[in-house]
Amino acid sequence: MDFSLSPEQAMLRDSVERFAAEHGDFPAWRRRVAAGEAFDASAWAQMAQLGWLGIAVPEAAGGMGFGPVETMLVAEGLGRSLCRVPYAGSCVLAPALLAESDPLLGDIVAGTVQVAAAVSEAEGRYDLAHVATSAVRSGGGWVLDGAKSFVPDGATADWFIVPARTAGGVADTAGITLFLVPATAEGLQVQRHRGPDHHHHAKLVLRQVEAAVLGGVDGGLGPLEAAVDRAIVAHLAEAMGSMEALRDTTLAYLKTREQFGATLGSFQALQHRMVDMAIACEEARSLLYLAALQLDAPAMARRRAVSGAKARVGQCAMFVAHQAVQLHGGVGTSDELAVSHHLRRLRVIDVLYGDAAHHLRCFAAATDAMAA
Amino acid sequence: MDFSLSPEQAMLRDSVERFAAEHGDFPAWRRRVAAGEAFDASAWAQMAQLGWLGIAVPEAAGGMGFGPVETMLVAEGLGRSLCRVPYAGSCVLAPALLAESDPLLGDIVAGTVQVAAAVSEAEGRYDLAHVATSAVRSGGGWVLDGAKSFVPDGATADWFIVPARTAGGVADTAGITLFLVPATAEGLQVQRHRGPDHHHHAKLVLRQVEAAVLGGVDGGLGPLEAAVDRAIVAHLAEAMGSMEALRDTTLAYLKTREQFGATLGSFQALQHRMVDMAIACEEARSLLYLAALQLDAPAMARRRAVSGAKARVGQCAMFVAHQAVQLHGGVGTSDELAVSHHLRRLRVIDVLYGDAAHHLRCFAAATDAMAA
Amino acid sequence: MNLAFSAAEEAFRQEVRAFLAANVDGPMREMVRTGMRPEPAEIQAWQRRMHAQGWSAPTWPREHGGTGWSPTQYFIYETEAARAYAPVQPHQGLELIGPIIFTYGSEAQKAKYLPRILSGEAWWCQGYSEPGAGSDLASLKTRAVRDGDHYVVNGQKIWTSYAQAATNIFCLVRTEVKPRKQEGISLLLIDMDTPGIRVRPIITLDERHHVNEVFFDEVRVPAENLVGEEGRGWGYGKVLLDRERGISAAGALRLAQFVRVVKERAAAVRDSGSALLAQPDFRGKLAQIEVEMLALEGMSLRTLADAEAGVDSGPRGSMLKIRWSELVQRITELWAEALGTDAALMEPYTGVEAADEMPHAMAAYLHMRVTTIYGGANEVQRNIIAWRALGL
Amino acid sequence: MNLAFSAAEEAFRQEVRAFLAANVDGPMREMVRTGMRPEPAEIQAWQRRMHAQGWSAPTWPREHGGTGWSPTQYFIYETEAARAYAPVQPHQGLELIGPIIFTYGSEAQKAKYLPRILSGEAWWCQGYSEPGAGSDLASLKTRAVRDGDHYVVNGQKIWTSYAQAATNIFCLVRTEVKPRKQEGISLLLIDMDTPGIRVRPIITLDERHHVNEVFFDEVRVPAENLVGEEGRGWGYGKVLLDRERGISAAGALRLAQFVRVVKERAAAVRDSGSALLAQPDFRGKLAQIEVEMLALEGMSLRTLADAEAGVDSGPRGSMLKIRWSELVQRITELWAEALGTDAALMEPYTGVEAADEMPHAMAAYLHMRVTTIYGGANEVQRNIIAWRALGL
Repeated sequence: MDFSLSPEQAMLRDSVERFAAEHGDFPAWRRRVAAGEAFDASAWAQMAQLGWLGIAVPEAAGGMGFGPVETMLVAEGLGRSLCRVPYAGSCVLAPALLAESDPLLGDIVAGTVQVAAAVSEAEGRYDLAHVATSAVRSGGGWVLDGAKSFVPDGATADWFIVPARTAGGVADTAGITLFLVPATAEGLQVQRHRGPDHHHHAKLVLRQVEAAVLGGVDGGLGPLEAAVDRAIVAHLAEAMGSMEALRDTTLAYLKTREQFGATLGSFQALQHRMVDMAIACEEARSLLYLAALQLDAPAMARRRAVSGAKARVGQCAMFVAHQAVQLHGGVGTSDELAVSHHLRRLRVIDVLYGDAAHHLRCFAAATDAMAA
Repeated sequence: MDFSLSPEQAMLRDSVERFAAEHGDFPAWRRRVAAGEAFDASAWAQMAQLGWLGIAVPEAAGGMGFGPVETMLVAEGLGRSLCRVPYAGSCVLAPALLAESDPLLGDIVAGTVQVAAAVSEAEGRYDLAHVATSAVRSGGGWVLDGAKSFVPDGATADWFIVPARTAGGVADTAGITLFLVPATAEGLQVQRHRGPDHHHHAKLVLRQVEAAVLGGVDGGLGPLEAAVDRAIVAHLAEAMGSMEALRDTTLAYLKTREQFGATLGSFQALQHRMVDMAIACEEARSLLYLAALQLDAPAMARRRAVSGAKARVGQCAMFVAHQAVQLHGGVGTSDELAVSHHLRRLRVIDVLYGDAAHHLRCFAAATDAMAA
Repeated sequence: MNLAFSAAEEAFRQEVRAFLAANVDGPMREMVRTGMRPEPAEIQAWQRRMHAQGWSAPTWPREHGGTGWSPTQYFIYETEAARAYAPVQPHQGLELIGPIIFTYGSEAQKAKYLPRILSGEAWWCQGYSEPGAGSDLASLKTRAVRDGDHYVVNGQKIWTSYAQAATNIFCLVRTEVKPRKQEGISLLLIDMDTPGIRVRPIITLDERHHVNEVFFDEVRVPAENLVGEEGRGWGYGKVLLDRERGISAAGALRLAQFVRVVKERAAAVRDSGSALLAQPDFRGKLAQIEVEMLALEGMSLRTLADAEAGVDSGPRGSMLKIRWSELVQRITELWAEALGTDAALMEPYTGVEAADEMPHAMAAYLHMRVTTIYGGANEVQRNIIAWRALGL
Repeated sequence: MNLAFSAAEEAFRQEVRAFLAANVDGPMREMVRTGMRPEPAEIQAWQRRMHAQGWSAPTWPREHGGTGWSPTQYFIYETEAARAYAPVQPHQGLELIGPIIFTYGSEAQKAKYLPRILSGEAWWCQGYSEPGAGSDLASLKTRAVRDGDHYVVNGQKIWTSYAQAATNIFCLVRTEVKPRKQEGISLLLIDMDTPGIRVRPIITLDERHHVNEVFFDEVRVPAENLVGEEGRGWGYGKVLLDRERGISAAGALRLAQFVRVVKERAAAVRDSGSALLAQPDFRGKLAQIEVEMLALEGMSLRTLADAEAGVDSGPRGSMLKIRWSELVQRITELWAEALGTDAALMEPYTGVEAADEMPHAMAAYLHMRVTTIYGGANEVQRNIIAWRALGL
């Protein structure tokens, strides 16, 4: 049992901290957003240069072949600096599904191609097994029909990973196959939206879209769940960075801001609130570690750790974000401080791949399954 | 719309306050409990003398013929002074079901007879319609078989009101008939228990018990629900008195008790907690009024008001009780202060006729039914 | 004790209902129903309709042009307005500065300002908050120096709602520096087109422009625009306290409209093929909020009844503010939760339009974060209750 | 980073498991499983078994008769003990006074007291709290005046756990009045059979007698029973702080046993004919607690790992205390909730016996109210974190 970083990991952490400090310049961030830039392209390019886009990609495919801990370290820095890049989807989720020989991996590592996962449908809400989008054999290939309700960072994606039903009923766990669809595919409509987090997301409508199978036919759900869990942990690490930024900013504000002739931090009720924010960060970090370190555990143990973390880190994050705004007062609601933007990003992360209510149910089911 | 008391009600309130002050002597209360007294007999006798046991009994039957407001005023005083009497069951619930001509009413008003309601069964938990106890015609009468899981203040009851199934399936709303069973009935086993509130409750086992019908055959659920709702409101009024006693005691303690060279009440975190206790009392009182004033409203409106109050007053009461103990510190956990006994009584009231979870579901169902 | 309305009150309810049915038009109804807050121009248009009906000022006495309604009538109006998705009236003129003017203002001020508040022509904004003060309002620094028959104002206000649309601003300014910071503060009425006033927008969490910074640079204000006496401006706000209770009580009633929209949404949203609203845990969360709203409604009714009876309702005004703001946050959180990832689609820029409610739920959730901060942060409200009502 | 245990650690786990299987007998297991807290005699009996195994002091270094286990070994032991429903060990001797004696005590004190703590023969109680002091421990008033080779002690202690069964008490007493109240305090070891000591029981919420008042009336204590230097007693408690973190971390693991009993109960309880545990809202409440317990477990593991690595884990000790106490309250509340009205049957006096768990759930719920008060009330813990860790 060991929660310490290896020397290499510690170096990576330091490097991420420098990166976050550099790209965390908030006025510059606001200028990029105001200019309508769909993601932080210069940060993305630098991440590619540093090799971070390939952290979760096998060495044989041009990546660094690292594990969840390194992924977590990078994602924390992204959260801390509010960096708007499609890291979890393109560099964590997609590489977990692509074959080592897939040439896309090289483009992902180079940052020249973005891959997004279109894993949810309106009728299924957050249930990955609820797949109504159909895939029918046509000639030597497949043709997809259906719609996907939310694709994180999907607006700038070059490729989509699309689960479709090749057998069974609409909510069956078997009979789901994963497909790779280029954004330019005939019959594919990409509806682009800006989120409250200033990430650019998408919805998909597929009408007779030709697509190539990714992995095996009918058995796509298991690999998809494993890949999504890796993306979830990356997003939780991002949330962690964001939460700690809020915690630190708020603490500094309490120490300097004066009201009624005293610093805000001298008021006991606010002190205790600040303490609860600090505890929430400790809880979240503990769950993040447990989840990251169990990504390679058997499915039920992984499910319990990841869903537990997704539910509770989300609750802790929203508590920290809400209290950060509250303790900043009016200025916390202004878009001129990073505080409000951290809240907005955390609120989006909270629903990515399932909200707290959904994951609490998954956690309970996994807990009961493991006890049985 | 009027929340003020009539002059007669104001007189009753003053009279109740004097009664509560007199019977609220806590060392004497502890001596009675230590002596094993099953209820506060002298208070009961005085209530009979004052006519309060007949407040909800029609004048024609020897009572005062008053309504829910007067009942509430008396019950608040009982709560404030932790008075251990079977008021809600014997003097509120039972009279709502007994015919005006029933001679039992006179005995209830005189305080010579106690009637308790045995309305719940283990399999049904808090669902009044879940009645497995059977009633079968035998000769000119009826014979009951079954078990009842909790009879508030049942240990000292002379009579029990027992719903039994005369038609339909175990959870059907129709086919329930109410019966009157004397405590001395052949085949009736009264299992007596002391509760954490030092009230003496009971469970019943009925084996071939002969009993008389109370009201009409098969249609007992409606009247039972209406009668139970009256008892619930009386218990909520009792809870209200108890909560306000805790609020006042705790506030006084914060003002006098010193720690770290200052009164406890000078610490902002404790001030805010105390404020939240005061708000909880305001919320509870508002819901209590809404419920009391809708006891004669149509069934769904009554259901919504009573279940809403039962759920939320319970939550407010437990919050106030827990915080009263917390703010008193160690001494709040000792049985030498009334604080701990108020908590224990409130905890019992919280489950009487259904806990917060149960009534929240009832409230939601009534809300939806009224909107439909 | 009873919850019944008199026959006259029931007749009044019918009158209100008929007026609202005839005057709340479709677009306005949809805007309110979906949680969009109307812009000043829309609220002013509504105020003109209320004015035409003779209902410009439901909380003012008749002598100043108000309806002279009883608290119960006001309660009935607000209940029906919430049910009909009617917009609110211009709050700052009607509830914040109007009553101060008719209580402390000169006859000339009353004649000049009140009619335009009633008709909806004037839009007032409030110059109280300053960057360095926060909830500690009295530590304000904006100075007004007497120069002949003018005051010369220099300084800065912040969180000024709709200053960009306002015709007038009422400002607390420091006319003298005194040891007790509440002294030496004066209340000035300032036309927004006076030279030297500059408005800078602040965009808030919900991506909307409703608050501003207002800068005063050598702004010359006629001395006749001073309300009451110089240096006594701090005390004039007290007249609002008693009124405020009744108003926040009625405001609580508007919460019900969020519950309705959450239910509509959650009935339409599918989770694994069935309605989200049918899930026991979602319905349970909603029921918990509804039952707390019922308590708030009860607190409001008691407060209105107290107002009707002329009885002091103690700290219940602060309690209503605390509970209302906590609940409006929870209900809008649940609204956004019901919409799921759809709530995260703030602004469509290609393809088909987003469904109507999409940005509104998220915007409402984000906007409502400010309710526990404004009007005296909830922490300050708790201090006030602790000090004034509990004697701590 | 990893969650794996070494082969040696896994072997140790097997050894612990085998010992527990052989030594936790049925009645003891049932008592712990149903949430009854064992009495001192039962804990002493368990301590004798641990002693026989050579495991009397899992947290002590070898040189003083401890096991010298690593934090991870201690964690493994506690995990297995919780799983096997083993009782706890005598806390006050082993964790509170033992380490002070072996750190600051004289050789004579070590020789006299430590062996009897290890064997379980001695039962210690703690004389710190006083009626007027509460969480402000240092304002204690019990006086000890030197008289030849004795101290004469007069005063009163309160909340003294199991003083009725104790052979010894360690007391903070005032030997000198100084301007700083933390100075002039000394630590005395006192035999409970010394004349002048009187124990008065306090019955608590759960109707049990585990705490007391202890009165000292001219109690003569040999001067050799002074620990360390006179007037420096306040500082000796610091040695416990670092130890405490690891211990409270391990204590968090015992929470799992309440979850197991709640699940057993809720699976057996019927609600309208089906299992309570199958209701989404009940299961949801339980899952919420379980996930927060998982977070607590993670915090504990990190704290143990820090202890293993000799790294300071900052305020996490106080955080663990806060979260553990909040969670143990919620889980025992849910236990009582699951039992419904059966939990309200505290003591049967006619008819058949109550089911086993009946009084235990209610007693556990009531007893656990004290966990947010004792060991430094949670409000004080939050003050400590704010001051020490956050610099507020």
